[in-house]
Amino acid sequence: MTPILIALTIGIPWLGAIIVWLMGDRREDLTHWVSILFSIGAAITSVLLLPNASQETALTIPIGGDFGDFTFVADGLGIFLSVIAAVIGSLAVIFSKSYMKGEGSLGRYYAFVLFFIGAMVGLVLSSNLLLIFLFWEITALCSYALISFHNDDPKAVKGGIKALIITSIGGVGLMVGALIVYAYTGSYDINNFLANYSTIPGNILALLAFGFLIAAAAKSAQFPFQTWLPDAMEAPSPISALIHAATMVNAGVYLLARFYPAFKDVPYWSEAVMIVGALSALLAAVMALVSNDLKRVLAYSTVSQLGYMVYAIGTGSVYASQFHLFSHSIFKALLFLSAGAVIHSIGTRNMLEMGGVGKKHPLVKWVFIIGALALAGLPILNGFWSKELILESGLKNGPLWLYIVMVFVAGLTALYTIRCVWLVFFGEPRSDYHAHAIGWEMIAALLPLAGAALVSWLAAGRFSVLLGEKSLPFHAIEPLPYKEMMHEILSLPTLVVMAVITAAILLWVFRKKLEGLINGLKSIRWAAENSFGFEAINNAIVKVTQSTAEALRVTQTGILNWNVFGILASVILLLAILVLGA
Amino acid sequence: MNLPIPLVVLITILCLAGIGLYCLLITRNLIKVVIALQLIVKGAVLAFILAGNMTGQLNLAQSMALTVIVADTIVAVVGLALAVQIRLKTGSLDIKSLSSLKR
Amino acid sequence: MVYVLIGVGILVCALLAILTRRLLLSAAWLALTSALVALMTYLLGAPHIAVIELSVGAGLVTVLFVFAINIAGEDITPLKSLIPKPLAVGSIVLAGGLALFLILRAAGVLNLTPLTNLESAILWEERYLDLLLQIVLIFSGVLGVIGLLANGKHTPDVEEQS
Amino acid sequence: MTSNFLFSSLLLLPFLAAPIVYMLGRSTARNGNVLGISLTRALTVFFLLVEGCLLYLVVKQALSSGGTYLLIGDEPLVFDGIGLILACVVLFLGLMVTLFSIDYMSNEKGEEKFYALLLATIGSIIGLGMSYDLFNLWLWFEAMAISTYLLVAFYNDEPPSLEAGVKYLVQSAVGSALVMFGIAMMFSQTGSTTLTDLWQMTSSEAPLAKIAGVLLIVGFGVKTALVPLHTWLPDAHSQAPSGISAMLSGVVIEAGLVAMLRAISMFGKVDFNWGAILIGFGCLNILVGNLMALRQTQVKRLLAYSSLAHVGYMLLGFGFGMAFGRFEGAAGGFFHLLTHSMMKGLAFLAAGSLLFTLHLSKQEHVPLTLDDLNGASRKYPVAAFALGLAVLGLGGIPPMAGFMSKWQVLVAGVKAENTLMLIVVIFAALNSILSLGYYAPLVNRMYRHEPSTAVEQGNKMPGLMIIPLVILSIAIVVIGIWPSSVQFLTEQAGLSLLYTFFY
Repeated sequence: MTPILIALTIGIPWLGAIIVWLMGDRREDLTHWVSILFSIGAAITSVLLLPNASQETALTIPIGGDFGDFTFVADGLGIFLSVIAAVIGSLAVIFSKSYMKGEGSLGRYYAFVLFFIGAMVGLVLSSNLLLIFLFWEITALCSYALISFHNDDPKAVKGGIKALIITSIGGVGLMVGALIVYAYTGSYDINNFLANYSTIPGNILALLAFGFLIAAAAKSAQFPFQTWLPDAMEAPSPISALIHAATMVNAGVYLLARFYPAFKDVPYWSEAVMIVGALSALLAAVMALVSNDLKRVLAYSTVSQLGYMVYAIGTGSVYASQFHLFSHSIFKALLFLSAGAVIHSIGTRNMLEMGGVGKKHPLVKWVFIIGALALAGLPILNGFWSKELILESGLKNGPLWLYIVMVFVAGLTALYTIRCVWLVFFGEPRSDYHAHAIGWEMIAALLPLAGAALVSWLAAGRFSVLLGEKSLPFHAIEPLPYKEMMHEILSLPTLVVMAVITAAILLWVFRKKLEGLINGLKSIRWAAENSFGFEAINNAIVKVTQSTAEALRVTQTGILNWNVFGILASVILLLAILVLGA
Repeated sequence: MNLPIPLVVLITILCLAGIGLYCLLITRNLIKVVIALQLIVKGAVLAFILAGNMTGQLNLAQSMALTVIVADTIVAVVGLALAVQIRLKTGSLDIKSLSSLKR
Repeated sequence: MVYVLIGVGILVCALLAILTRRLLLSAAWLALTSALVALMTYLLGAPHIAVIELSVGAGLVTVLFVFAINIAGEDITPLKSLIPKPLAVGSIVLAGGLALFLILRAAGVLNLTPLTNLESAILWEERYLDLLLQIVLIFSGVLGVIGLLANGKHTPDVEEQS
Repeated sequence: MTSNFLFSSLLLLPFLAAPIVYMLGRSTARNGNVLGISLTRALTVFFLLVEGCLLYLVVKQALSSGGTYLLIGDEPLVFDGIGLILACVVLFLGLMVTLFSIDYMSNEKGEEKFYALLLATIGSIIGLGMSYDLFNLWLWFEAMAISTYLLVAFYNDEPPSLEAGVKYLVQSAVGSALVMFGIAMMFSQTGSTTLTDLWQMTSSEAPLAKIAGVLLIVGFGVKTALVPLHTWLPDAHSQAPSGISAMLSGVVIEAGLVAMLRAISMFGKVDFNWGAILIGFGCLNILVGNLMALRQTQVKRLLAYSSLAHVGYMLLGFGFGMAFGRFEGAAGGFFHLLTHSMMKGLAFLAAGSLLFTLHLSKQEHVPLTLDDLNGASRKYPVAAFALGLAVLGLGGIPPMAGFMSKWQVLVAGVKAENTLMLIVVIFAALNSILSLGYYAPLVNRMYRHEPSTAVEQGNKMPGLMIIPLVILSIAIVVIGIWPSSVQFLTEQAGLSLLYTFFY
């Protein structure tokens, strides 16, 4: 049963992708409906996989040669992520029906969305590193194609290529890691590697560990690769919700979680992971605070929240990181989709031109607030529980100063969230926008997510069983019923965090009286608006490469004599090697 | 001055090839280019005969040298035809005027 | 000694062939080089090649050059070379020197087999495949020349000559 | 006896077919006989199919009775893995190119010469893969070169085309002269030119063999487009008719590489690290090829530069094979040779089909620029899709074949368990990403909404032109998701190559 379900969960969306691509734009309504049908099909099969979770290899396709066996394992971690991908994917597709109405190239749009869903499911269900890398690259390709979907806009094209290249650079880390695993253990299989990692020499294992960290950082937009995610916001909003908030960016965290047991003893690795996570969380939160673009605020907050997850893995709590990933996927998809609804209705992404949208779209206002409160980590929403779990673990297993940073970031999160909600939904309109109606498909996608953001934390116990017993054989994850979780969380440190969050909210409320203080932080504001110089570094690298390429073109003189000289020069070179070498 | 014969031939071959290559480097006339190629090939013919002589396989060397002559005569013919055609189309045999393809 | 003389002769002719400004003279010097090379191959014990080199290298190829030069015309305007001459000379000398050094270091003193058994062997002995392939070469070459000169105003009988 | 017959007919058929095709076309073209010229085209396709059947029979024969050896005079021809993979690649691509060229070349003068020379090129490449005698190898190589000179300079009214032809001819000729010197050097040492003799007679201390090896690498390297020798390639590839660009990039430079490998393989006993030289050139090729392609504005020139980079990947694979005895490397090199020939062939054919519909069919001889591609997908969905598929495959994006072959090459590098090679692997992988910097925008352009003026005014694409594009696209994806489907080819070839080094 499991193998069939796995094949279906990957195959249905891919088949849908081919069909939708071939259908093209001939019949718009049909294209919408076919895509919805296929995405829901994938969602159903992925949910059906849930009861079948097991650590055993479910499906093996022998490829032979240096490609190993393509193996799939439907374990708890994989199934949980594939359910997120397929279910949120189908909600995003449903949302798109209204959002993309009347756009051209719908076939291409839906084909890549469905292709992405299948690839994401494949990525998390596969246990062959080559296959993981393959799906990893396909998700990057889809992300690129969808970011630059409006490819008459140079900004979209640039953002897409930036995302593709940065995530692919991270991919090199994964690729080298996969190759090392194969070269030293003779197989691409993850569980085989986790059982035998101690046979790999220490320095090679370190290379592997840090290679995977680079891969994860690039894919999950962590420090120092975070710059691509904000620029990826040129994508249509459902894509931002699906790929750049709920699924693909989690792949990095997933990778670290999978391989944590092998790497935890590598010197400085855990510390590096924690620092990467904390730095990303901090920098992105500050940038979110000063940005005026609604989607960019959400993108920075995604980077920041992913930083929490990475930090959690560094502290050794894989469970907390995955639980936060679960919560985050829900509330961030909710936030992005409702932001998409607002943007679609108003026609701008600039929050300074909004204001008072809540009066026009009360429903969107309320679901956005639910998502925002979950993001801010207020009880009893799902974000509260998972963030507290991470902070508990950080206090217990990590250095104190990083814990303090993370608590501070929690405060910042509350601050930028409330600022965002305020600017968009409250006050008076700051420009004479015209609010268009919102389609029922959008509502249909938003409501389930809002509901889930309220109650998904109740599944914590089940979730811990799923991760602990039915997956991750080399991880130590104890079942954690939610009563126990409550007990663990409702303790003194949590009150500290709550105090910080309350202070942040008060800071916002009394912002007029604190202008002196805010002015004092102008230099930080300036640095944050310039993304702390990372954008400049990126541009410099691009510029150097391009000018080198341009300079090199001079060597193609087009003159025959110089061409012959090239031949002579290489003869001399090789003869000189002979003289010197022998 | 009593140089061994093979050495003399060897130096002749090397110089012949060198002169040919030198011409390829500095000439700007397409027909001169073909002449230079011919010079290099003459060196190769000599090299084959010398090699055959040194190993006592002269017959083999002769057949190979003959093949070389035939092959490179054909190359020369095609090269000349190209040069003629270029002259007819562009009115020049200068290599510098023949560098529209670059970068 | 004879070899030295011929060798020097070859090199002088070759140099003249590339240094002469007039193309026709160049071709003539090339023919003379070819003749001297033929003489050397004869001395080295390859009479067949000597004959063929003389007829093809000094004869046929020269005729072709004359034809081509007739059509293309003499461009005798002195042109400055595109590569700095010292660089050209330097790299040629360097390459030749390296090659000579390596060859001499590798082979030590070169030996000749005494030229005793100059049998009148059949050419192509045991190399039929090469012979067959030459037909292919000629075929391709002829097609090439026809193709290149297809629209030319003066279509000389170049292809028949080959 | 029958095996010899089959084997020799496999080698002879293209050369018998070429004059027939030429004569037929020649006798009918003068009168403007449409039937005759279509017969010429059909005959070319027919001969290629027959050649394919012969190849199949020879393989069957070789598997059952071991008839893999043919001695003509004292020149051996060996039908081994390398010959097989090269023959398969050249026949497959040749057939695609012929199908493609039927419409592409239909307005050109001298169509019959095109087909005859194409057949001759294919024949010489098949022979080149099987030749086991150094001098004979050179002769096949020369035959291949001479047949392609005219094909490069086919548009003999266009000065740029002639210019490309001259550069190609002169550089090839210099390279081939170097090869001759190398052969003479080896001949002077051993008195024989068969590869087996040379292999057995050279000892580990053979300094002259090293010089000969260097000359052979550089000489054959001109055709293979190793980096300082590559300058003819972008010109020739961009000026030749697109079918020929596909052949040049898809098999001719690979044939040069195979000739080089054959030649080096006889130095297996020489105590010199040939693999390191190949790796060095490989890195240089990858870097220069990618950087040069980055700022190009003409599609065919861009693709030509990317061929440099891909030769680099093959060289890396073979280098890993020779330097570290990594069998995967040699097999991976051949795998990349195979996939590159398909992907680059497809890329050139797809670009050519667009060039044809946008410019050539209107009698405009202008290059296809990147700007011309804007919005091409609307009007020419298949060609745009095929071009996108091909270049993304070249960039190493799964599930296209290029991903798998690059992967196998890099596997060998890591398996060498050598820090320097690990750096080379990372370098190659990073360069693969650099290549996305020019492939990805190219694909993007085709899916824009605003079409370029060229696309708006473009003609309809002939139906026959689409067939090879579709076949090649399918092949690329199938190999990409099922790489073991060609393993029997690549592994045999890898074994054949490394045999002289490690056994």
